[in-house]
Amino acid sequence: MPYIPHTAADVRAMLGRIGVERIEDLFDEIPRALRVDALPGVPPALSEMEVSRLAAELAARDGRRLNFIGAGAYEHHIPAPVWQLVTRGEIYSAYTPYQAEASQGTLQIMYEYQSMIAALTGMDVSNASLYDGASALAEACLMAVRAHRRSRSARILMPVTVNPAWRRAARAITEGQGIVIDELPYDPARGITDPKALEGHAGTDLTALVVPQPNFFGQLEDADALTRWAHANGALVIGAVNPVALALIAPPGEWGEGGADIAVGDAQPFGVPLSSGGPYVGFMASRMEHVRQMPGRIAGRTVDADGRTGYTLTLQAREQHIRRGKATSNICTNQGLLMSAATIHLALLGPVGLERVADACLARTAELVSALTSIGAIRCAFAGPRFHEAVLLLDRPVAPLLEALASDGIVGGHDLSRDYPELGHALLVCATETRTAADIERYAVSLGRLLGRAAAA
Amino acid sequence: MPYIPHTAADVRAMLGRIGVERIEDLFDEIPRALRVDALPGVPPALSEMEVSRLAAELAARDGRRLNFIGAGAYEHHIPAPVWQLVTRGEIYSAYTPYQAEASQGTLQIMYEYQSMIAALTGMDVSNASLYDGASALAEACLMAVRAHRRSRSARILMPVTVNPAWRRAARAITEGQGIVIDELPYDPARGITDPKALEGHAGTDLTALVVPQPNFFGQLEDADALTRWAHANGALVIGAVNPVALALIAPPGEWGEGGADIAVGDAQPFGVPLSSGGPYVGFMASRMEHVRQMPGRIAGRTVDADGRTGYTLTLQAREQHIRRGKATSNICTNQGLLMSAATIHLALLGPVGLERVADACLARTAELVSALTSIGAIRCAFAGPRFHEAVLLLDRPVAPLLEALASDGIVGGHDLSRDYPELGHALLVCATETRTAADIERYAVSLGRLLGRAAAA
Amino acid sequence: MKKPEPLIFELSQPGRGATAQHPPGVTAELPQRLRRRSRLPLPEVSELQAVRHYTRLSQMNFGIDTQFYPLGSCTMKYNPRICNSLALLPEFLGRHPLAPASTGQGFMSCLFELQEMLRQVTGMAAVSLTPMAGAQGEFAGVAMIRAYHRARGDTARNEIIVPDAAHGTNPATASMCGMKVREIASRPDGDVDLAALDAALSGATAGIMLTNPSTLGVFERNIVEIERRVHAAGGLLYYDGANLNAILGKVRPGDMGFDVIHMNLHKTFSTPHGGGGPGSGAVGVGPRLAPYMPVPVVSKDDGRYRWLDERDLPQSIGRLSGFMGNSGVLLRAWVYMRILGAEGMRRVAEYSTLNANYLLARLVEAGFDAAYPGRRASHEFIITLKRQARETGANAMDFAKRLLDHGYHAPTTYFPLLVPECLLIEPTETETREELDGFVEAMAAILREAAADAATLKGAPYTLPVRRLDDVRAARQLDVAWKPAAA
Amino acid sequence: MKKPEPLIFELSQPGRGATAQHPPGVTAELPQRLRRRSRLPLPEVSELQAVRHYTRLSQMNFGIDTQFYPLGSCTMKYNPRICNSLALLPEFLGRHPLAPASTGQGFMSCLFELQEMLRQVTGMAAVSLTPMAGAQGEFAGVAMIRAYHRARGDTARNEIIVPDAAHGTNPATASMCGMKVREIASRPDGDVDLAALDAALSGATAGIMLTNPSTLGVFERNIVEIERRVHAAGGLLYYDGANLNAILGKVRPGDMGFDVIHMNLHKTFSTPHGGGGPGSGAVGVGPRLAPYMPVPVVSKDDGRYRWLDERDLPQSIGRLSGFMGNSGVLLRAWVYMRILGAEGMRRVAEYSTLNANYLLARLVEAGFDAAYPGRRASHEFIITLKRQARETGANAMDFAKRLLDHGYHAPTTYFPLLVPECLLIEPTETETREELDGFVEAMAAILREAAADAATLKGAPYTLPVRRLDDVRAARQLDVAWKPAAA
Ligand SMILES: Cc1ncc(COP(=O)(O)O)c(C=O)c1O
Ligand SMILES: Cc1ncc(COP(=O)(O)O)c(C=O)c1O
Repeated sequence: MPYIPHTAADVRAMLGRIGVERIEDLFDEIPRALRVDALPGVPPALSEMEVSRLAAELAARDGRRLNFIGAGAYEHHIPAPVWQLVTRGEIYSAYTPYQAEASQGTLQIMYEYQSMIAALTGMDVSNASLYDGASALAEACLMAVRAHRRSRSARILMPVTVNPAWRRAARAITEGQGIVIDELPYDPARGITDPKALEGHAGTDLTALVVPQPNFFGQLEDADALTRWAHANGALVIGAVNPVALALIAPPGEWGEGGADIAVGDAQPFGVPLSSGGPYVGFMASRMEHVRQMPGRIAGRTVDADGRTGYTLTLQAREQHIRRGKATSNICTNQGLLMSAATIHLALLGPVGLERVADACLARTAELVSALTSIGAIRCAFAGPRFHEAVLLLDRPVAPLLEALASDGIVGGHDLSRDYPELGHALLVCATETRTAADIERYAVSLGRLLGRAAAA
Repeated sequence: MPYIPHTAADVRAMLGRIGVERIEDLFDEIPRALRVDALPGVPPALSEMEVSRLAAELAARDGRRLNFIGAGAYEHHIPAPVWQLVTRGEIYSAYTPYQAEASQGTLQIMYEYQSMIAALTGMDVSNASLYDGASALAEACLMAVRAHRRSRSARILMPVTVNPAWRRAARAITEGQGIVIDELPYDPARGITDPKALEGHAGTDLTALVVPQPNFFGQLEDADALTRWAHANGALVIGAVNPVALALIAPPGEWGEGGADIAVGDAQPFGVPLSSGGPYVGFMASRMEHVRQMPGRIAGRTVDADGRTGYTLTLQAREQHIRRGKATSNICTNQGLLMSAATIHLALLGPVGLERVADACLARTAELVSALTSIGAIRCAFAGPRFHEAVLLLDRPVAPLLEALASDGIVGGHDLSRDYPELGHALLVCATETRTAADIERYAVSLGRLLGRAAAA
Repeated sequence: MKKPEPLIFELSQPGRGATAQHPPGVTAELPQRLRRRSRLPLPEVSELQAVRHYTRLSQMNFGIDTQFYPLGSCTMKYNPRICNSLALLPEFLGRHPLAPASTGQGFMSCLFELQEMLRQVTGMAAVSLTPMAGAQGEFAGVAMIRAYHRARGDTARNEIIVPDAAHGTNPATASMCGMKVREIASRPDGDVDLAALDAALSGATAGIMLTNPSTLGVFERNIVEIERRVHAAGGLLYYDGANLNAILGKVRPGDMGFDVIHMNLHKTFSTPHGGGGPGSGAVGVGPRLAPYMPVPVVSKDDGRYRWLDERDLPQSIGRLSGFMGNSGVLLRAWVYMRILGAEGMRRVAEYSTLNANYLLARLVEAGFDAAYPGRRASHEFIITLKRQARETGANAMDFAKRLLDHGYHAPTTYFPLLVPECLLIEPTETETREELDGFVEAMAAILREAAADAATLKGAPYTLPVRRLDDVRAARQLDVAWKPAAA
Repeated sequence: MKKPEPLIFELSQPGRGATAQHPPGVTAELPQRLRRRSRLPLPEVSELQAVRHYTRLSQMNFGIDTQFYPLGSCTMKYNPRICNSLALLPEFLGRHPLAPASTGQGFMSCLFELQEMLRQVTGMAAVSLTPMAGAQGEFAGVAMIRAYHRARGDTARNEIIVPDAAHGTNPATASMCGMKVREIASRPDGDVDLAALDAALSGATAGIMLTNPSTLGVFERNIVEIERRVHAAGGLLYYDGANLNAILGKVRPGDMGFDVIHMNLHKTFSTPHGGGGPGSGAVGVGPRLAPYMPVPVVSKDDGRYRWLDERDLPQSIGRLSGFMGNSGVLLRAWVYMRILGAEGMRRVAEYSTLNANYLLARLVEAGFDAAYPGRRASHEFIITLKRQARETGANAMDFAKRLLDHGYHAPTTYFPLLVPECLLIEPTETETREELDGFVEAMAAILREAAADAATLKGAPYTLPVRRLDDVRAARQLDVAWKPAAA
């Protein structure tokens, strides 16, 4: 019996102790009419060997390709220690640290993670993870509504340059609480939020403005100006940021005068593989004054009965298991394992390593853009500084090209035609430190061939 | 500096404490003429990311194929926990357990391993590993010479059915001590050691007879008869066995009347992947009376100052670090990590699992032989029971066929023409529990096509 | 003599680094005005320091892999290591979620099969795998109920009924969906009070959230009647299937008449808990709610797999994540379910129930009080230490902390809220009888200790890296992030 | 209160099993006379039991990943985790060693590059990677020396000279090759006594085995003279390069005139020690011995890699293993060397030497006696506790055991044999200054304790899973395998 240790003798002895004859008797409180005695649609058992072979064959069918998509999930080198450490049984198979004394490992990692996220974002406090970037943005909107003492409108200004999937998730998750999300258009030349678009909102009751940095197009917004505007108009600022970029660019805590109020994002770039879409790890940091409105677990440092330093879950009165219907969020299980991976990843990279990664992202993307635009028939959609993504405009539909590139072993980017039809045949491409000059050349050659043109040398 | 933690401030402070100016000064006892100041032939440093990419590309170039070779290294399913456990830092990064109190994990695993090997082989005691099966056989020959109190000849009878590589290694390793190895021919019909071949040796001074089980051809020797003959003729018996087979077939401890005297083999089939040839793990077990002649580490159970059970290295007076020139062997570092893997593997399989594996090996090989011989132009070289290997005779040279099969994704077997030219175009094939009916069919179809024949249905 | 493990920041020295992890240096251009002004106060440590630090930290944890962990409602069963290995196959790991579906057919076939298997075991009409934990599955469920009523123009239905035994996520979720929570009492025998239910039902009832077996560790015997009454009142039934361990292959929420269910794959289907996640809260729906499922959902047409999104399911409540949920968790669940097969799943219910009832019987023999005597335990059960607390002063918390010294993780304490001084105990099917017996011995020893020397008990634990922690101070003198010393 | 971890056999119950690991059952035919008669007394445990047991056992170990481990002559430096990941790439792992060379060109290119890099760092003419540990490398070396003399008809040369400081494997290897061992004394300053050398040299001299820096932790300053005298006497020079940490990129054995060297890749090149292996004892040879190298050796012709065997090297001493040695260890070493590069290797020598000299200086300041005062430490050094043992009764063993309580692995004790009450201390380059300082503090604390309370010291350790073990009983009442209770 896979994973079940009972011998026939065990079962006999245990049933005797309980005082029943058969295991079936233990189910006698279930109305007989409801009971089933088989699961005909479920396939029969396989041995570990068989399922391993099956999975390996399915994985091999999918194969491996050179990846040039970002769009919310980024390929970075993950130091080998990260997963060798987080899959240690003591981390991998532990629960949420309800018994602090038996969970000091997890709790100290949470505290270190929170410290790192606070450092990166320039904010005062961080929680110990939310599900992912998209849901973190949604939680930030809800938190802003709770935190903003004067606004009654529950109105959030959301630039269209925010990741479309994140916008959808924010809408789906906040809708029940009557939150209004107003979208802000972008400047077609620079691909960033048009300050003019804000004008119409000046003087109205606003709860918060979301500032993506870099934005979904990879372009760097004028976060300072947007923050100043929001604060001047009584709105909180929610930064939705790529955490790698924060090694180079001003973090939310430095925006405008006093900095943003809440910062969220996805810490997937820290030690979490693309893994076909998840699990990733949403982060959220804020100013100290809002900490009691924050959703999610928070670890705190304290002392034990002997005065020794120790760590424990704190501010639990915000949470569902204490506050139930009045909690800051319903979140319970979060992304602990990935939070640990992110912490170890950051410890290994350190400030210098992370800066180098960010520098390489910037440089590689510039090379990629230049290689692809030099093919001809491809141009860059937007001017201005960007981080590790860029929108390219093509002369024909993107989807069939992406399929053809995939056959060539290249995942060539993300088709923007659904979410930004106004851009025409637009392709979002990305290069991180993992893409070499040779990779970029290979992409350019392949795409050039498909477009019927030679890539420039 | 990869893996070196020193900051510039550290270096300054440390040099100051030592009382020198520069690190270079610490090398001032080395004759100046001998000093070099560069290693021009060594390539420049790569980051972990770069070397990962390089290694992955080299590995991908080699690819993966369906394997039908055994010949001393066997593909078995390895339960997932095995390597997740042995690569835990506390096992992976520990040294030989010289400080027993800080190494109880390793020592208890050694004790458990020894117990399992003793159980499998039916012998009294096992050491905690030798390098591999081949060198274990060599050590067994040397041990037999030390252990045999009456024999002066240092003469070992070695069937030609013993793995040719093991025979070569045994020769190379024992040569310096003047050991004579006499080879014994095999019965061409059954592919096992011909009892008649022994007759000429009767009554001479013999130190030991090696009995391979199963032998290199996969055939099962008449171990009982060989053991009886050896003991009757005053020779010790060294069993060279496949440890998986011992789940089904009589172990050395049951051979003849009193059992073999020494049993050796390679425990690679227990949790150790093929890994392009190593590291594997040689095992050696013997009767208790010979334990002081045994090479290698041995863990023993004892008690601590409080009377608690604990484990420690024992009988160290046999070893080089104590006995130096008079030690039983020069072996020091052995195969600890693989020994641990084998232990965990066996704990997970248990007696029933191991029997099932052995049964499957027997059955799959029978299917393979029948599928390939039904192609036509291929026949089985030997009659009689076998374990998971078989010698097939073809009508044309084997090497080019194997290359062609490799292009077809199949590693088709081991060419015997070098070691057994008398067999003609002979191919040694193997199927373990990891080969499915579909795999066998795929091989048969591919080979049939190459031979210009259709495989029978 | 060993020192406590410092923070990684305290191991840092300026100029140190795990430099093998640094990519080759390049200089990139970026306008000064956009640049970060402050130093990045991340730790600067060597690779060995990091490895040693996190290895040591890990050793301070209890996990299933090291200890019996009978945390009720959490289903701490063995997490098969193979699930981890296969979810980490390089092709699965390396695939970008937005890569063309043609490059992910193998991966998607696993997810499709998982959807199908979950459909079978729940008896629901359709399954969406996208919610990222139980609470998000609940959210999806209540949001679907809300969408259903709205689509029918039934906009007055804004109340969710929740029994007092419910997990905290249930009321929290209802609020998050903008619903009013109506709590109803349980009866002394653990079943829902039908009179209280009737009193709560009205034209405002959007639905009821039930856990069955409930977190009181008993199966709701009136489930058929409850279903009839709620549906009759125009409400829908939500099944909190965080834990299906007790019913797998024995009884199906769909057959009980539930309209929607979420399942915690990280409990029943044995993906790891990772010290707090990741999870997966897949939802199953009956025919009424199928149009509202969260996207994306895998579909199979003509042997090809593709993702259904808002365009395919225009009434969907939408998407809840950046991509398609916690894929890696889904793969682990798929592996687990394929190894178990139909028979293995039934055995989960049988043996987790056997273990719970055995442990309950033995604890009662040892002098403990069942919270619901006379009832069968499901996969878990509650003992109440009310009597012991009164007699000895040692409460549930003290017992819990002392168990740690015995090498056992504590059961869930003080939940469900309605049972005083309670321990919610869930042994799971993967523990041996010997392990359960050892736990009973430890509990009996603590009981003796409580009578003889409650003060010692109240000081527990003694053998862990820290003694009992000061939670009040943690909240009052909030210290939730290390800050560099002002230099 | 926690119980000691039982043996896996003691967790066993008949009929239990980790059945997910069982392949589908088939019945196979086998004549009864060949069948095993006795039961197979392997443990029958569940998968969780096995995982928990071995996880707990692992936690009872010290390793580099958890503790400073200054075990002299063993080079316990950080084992980069990436080496493990890449050696375990599925293609490398899954490849059968006898598969056609055409299917292993990637793998073989790594090995070829490793051979070349080792050639460069040693200054030798050729390298064979096949020996499976240091001792087997030594065997190969002495066997080559023997073969060389024999091939020249110089059959009387049957003596190997070994300094008294040598590692035990040196004399053991000489014996294994059928050589007589002539031990020569070291001088009080640690160098070889040249007069003793002269006395030992004769027409019977096959060669000398030297470790340089020696295991006394000092560089042999007369190496040029020794080389001259040995070669003049017709002997060859063997370099025990178990540890190259102190000389990498600083001085090369080939340049010192050695004819053959073995290298422990599991030390200098940082593959893990695994609780006792696997290792790799690659050998490098000068031109004289190149024809005798053990096979196989990787060669590259026209861009294709292939294995050279006895047919290519007819004078080879032969093969020492079933295949080509410990490939997985070789891959790990290749990864490590490629990450270090030439500069990184030099730094290994520089910083391991810096750490050793710093630690020596600090221990001397703290009141300990250097065994070779006035000499530079190499990558390691010796302190002698002779004085302390006389004054306090606490000996090297007591210090070693007490260090464990402080969370440090002990240095090597009582080796080399010629230094009384010695600790051979090797900090390696991967440890921080803070870690070394912590070690000095612990040593100083133990020194104070020795003076104040030697009895406590002699009872150490106190904080490990067991107290000091009874080695005498272990040898006298030999218990080396669990036996099932006679039923
Ligand atoms: C009964 C019950 N419902 C809901 C949940 C919430 O699930 P999750 O933690 O995955 O959000 C849990 C687990 O914590 C639970 O036990
Ligand atoms: C100086 C020296 N020589 C030889 C050896 C033997 O190497 P191995 O243990 O790999 O056989 C060692 C290590 O143990 C050593 O330190």
